[in-house]
Amino acid sequence: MAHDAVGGGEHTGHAGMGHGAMDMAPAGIPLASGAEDRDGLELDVLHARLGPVLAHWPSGLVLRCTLQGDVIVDAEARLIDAGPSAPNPRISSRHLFVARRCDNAAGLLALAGFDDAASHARRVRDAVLKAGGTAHASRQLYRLRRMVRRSWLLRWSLRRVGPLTERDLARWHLPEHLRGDVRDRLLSMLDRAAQGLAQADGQSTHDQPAVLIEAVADLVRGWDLAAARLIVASLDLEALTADREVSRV
Amino acid sequence: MITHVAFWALAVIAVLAGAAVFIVNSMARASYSLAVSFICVGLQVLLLQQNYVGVVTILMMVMEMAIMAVYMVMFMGMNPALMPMSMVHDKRHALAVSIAVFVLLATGVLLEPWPARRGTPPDDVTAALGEELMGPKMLVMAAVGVVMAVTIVAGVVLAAHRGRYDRFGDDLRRRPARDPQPGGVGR
Amino acid sequence: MTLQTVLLVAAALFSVGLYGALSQQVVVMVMMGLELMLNGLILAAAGFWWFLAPDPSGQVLLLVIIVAMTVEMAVGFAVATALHRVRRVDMTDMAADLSR
Amino acid sequence: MSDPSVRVVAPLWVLAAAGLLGLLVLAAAVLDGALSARAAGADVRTGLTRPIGEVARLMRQRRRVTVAADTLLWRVGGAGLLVMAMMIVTVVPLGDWTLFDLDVGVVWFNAMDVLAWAFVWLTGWGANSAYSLVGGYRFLAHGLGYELPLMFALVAPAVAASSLNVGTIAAAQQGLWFVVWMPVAFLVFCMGVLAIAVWGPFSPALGPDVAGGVSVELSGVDRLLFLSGRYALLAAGAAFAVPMFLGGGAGPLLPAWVWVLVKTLALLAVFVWLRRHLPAARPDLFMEVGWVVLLPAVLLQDLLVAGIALGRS
Repeated sequence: MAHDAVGGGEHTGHAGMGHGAMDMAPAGIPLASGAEDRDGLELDVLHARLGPVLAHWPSGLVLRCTLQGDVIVDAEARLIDAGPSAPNPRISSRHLFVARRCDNAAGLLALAGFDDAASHARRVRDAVLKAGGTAHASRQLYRLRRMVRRSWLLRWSLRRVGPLTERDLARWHLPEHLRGDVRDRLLSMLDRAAQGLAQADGQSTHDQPAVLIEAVADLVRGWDLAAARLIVASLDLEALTADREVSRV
Repeated sequence: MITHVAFWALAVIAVLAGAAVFIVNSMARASYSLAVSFICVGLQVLLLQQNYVGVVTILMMVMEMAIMAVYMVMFMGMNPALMPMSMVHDKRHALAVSIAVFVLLATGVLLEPWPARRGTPPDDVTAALGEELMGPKMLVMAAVGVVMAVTIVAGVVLAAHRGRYDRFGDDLRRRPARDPQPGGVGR
Repeated sequence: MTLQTVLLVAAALFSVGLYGALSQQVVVMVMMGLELMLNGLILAAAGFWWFLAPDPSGQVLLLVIIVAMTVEMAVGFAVATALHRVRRVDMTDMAADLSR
Repeated sequence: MSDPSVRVVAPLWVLAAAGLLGLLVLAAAVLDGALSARAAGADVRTGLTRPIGEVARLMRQRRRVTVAADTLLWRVGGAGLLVMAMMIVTVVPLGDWTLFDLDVGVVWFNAMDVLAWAFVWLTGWGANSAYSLVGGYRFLAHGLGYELPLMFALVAPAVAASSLNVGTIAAAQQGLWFVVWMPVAFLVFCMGVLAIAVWGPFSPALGPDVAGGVSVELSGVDRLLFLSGRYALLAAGAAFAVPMFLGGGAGPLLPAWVWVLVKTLALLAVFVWLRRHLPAARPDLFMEVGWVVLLPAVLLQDLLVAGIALGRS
């Protein structure tokens, strides 16, 4: 659907960037130059960077985007300072797993503008991280899941955004739970948090399979900024554990 | 007295803002100075007791100029508006013609023996306008409606990029439609 | 505020608009000039109405002018978009050159 | 020309109206702070005092400067929302008193709410920052979706009262409030108010996904003006809904002006509460809804109202 704009976009990215226009720079900022866009209007091309520090954004991820209007025609992903985070001995990995899911869900909900649910998710996360809050936390999580599932406005706003089919998953080696659109992924995020919470302490939570950062860049191409932010947030990334060598930007 | 002062102040601002449209070198400033000019004229029309028309002028023109600014930014590409460069042709001729027109109009205005006022304004100007439009001048209203509808259709046809065959496929059966960005109703 | 002064202001607005419409090259700027001319017309019509014949039917003329402006804008934007899409030009001269 | 039930007060009362609007703004900000604090599980009292602390902080903050900003337009846009709200309030009768008894008050409201297009976009444009410009365009995209339904929603009460004067419309609701038999128009009107205040579902122009959108580079007094302008627009919109749909000053026991204030506060509280409760309506989705769903719905409502008005006369 949205990816048909991608075909040409992959190559036009940086190559065509403002050669003739470089000498014209009001206030030291070179003028943008135009390029083909998906609507055939030859809009100006803008280069902007998302991350590494941005609210509700996987920290350390940097997306260098080529924008036309607010549509991302090309993107290139990098990681900075990636490395395994030091494990916190006081919190079990299971609780960390659940907290991470809740945190990601809170970010996604905040990006979708659903502030109440986002605050709620943050409270669940805090309850999980505080040792002993498990019964309380699972009650809260249950309520959060019901709230998210029932909001028809949220369904309307997130459906059909960033759909991933079985084939897409295979192509980018993505884990199974990312299938569907952003809303499906949000629900599966919360479901996995609930599963993690229901497990006994001894059971090890299966390791989060890494998401290739090239996949992140590919997935946001052709979408507008708002949808792209939702898509990135819905990928449920672990902090700084994407499967790539460290590179500096 | 206050009316006179207000009228003159508005007149000066309206003309200066109108001239600024072609002087300032920023797209946003150009379109919004035109908006200011329109707002001043709308307020002057209010002073001339035609409340409905005056307020509608402000309403329409602010909206139009908001859109206008978008089009300016979109279509002026390598723009003269950020770079000070002259984008005019026949500047001198245009100036001469417009000054001549102004002199001609002004002489006409000043020399013409305007007739005395006939009739008095109705009590409720707006209601009178409405009754006029829905009564004796119904034809105007009907024509305006049709023209507006035609304009909407013509505008969309002229500006649209993708037709229904692009959206629904050659047999018009593809559901949901193939759009670069899905819409909110899910057609 | 007399009829003469109102009409003088209207004439000034009209002339400034005429200058813009004649001298500007970019389609959107030409439209701005036209709008300014119509702006002058609105003021003139309002002045005529108030000072000469304040009966209801005169106001209809004003409404028609406003409608004309909106239609002009809408069609103008559509034409500018179509021109831009088809020919990649936004200047009146270029559009004329290419049509030949 | 004007309704005898409404008296025009001396121009100096503008100050009182501005003060009242300021109080409503403060009430709305405090309520929002309290709701936010409650949702975050914090002490509600911290939320109550937060708006005041925020005002103090912004008053002292130094202005941020961006490269090649269009300062004039930026400042105009930032302060404009507050002016708009003030202009709307002038035509709202408070019980028997009004500041400006304009015979086309409804169109006046419409003309003022359209100014939001200009001011929000200008604020986004002036800062010369990519994120704020994206925010500005998002607002215009919303505008294309909500403005026409809003216009036609305003038509319904005017048709029912056969007047464009706000006082007359309020007086025409003796017995039955318009909200009862034109609920669609009322809901669409409320949506329009949320939209001009860039509030709740219509806040993608200020969205966290573009780092605050239009307001990203605003700081200090400019930010204060912009934010309080949003609250003021919410309050002014709620105040305007009272004579349009909620019977104006009608109500038992209390004097008319108290009823107007009570109704305004109630509607304002609902607006504020909605912000946290509803997800954002992204402009690309909302535009289609505005044209395909809301516009026909409001037109049907207008048709219905016109039919009833014709039958009653």
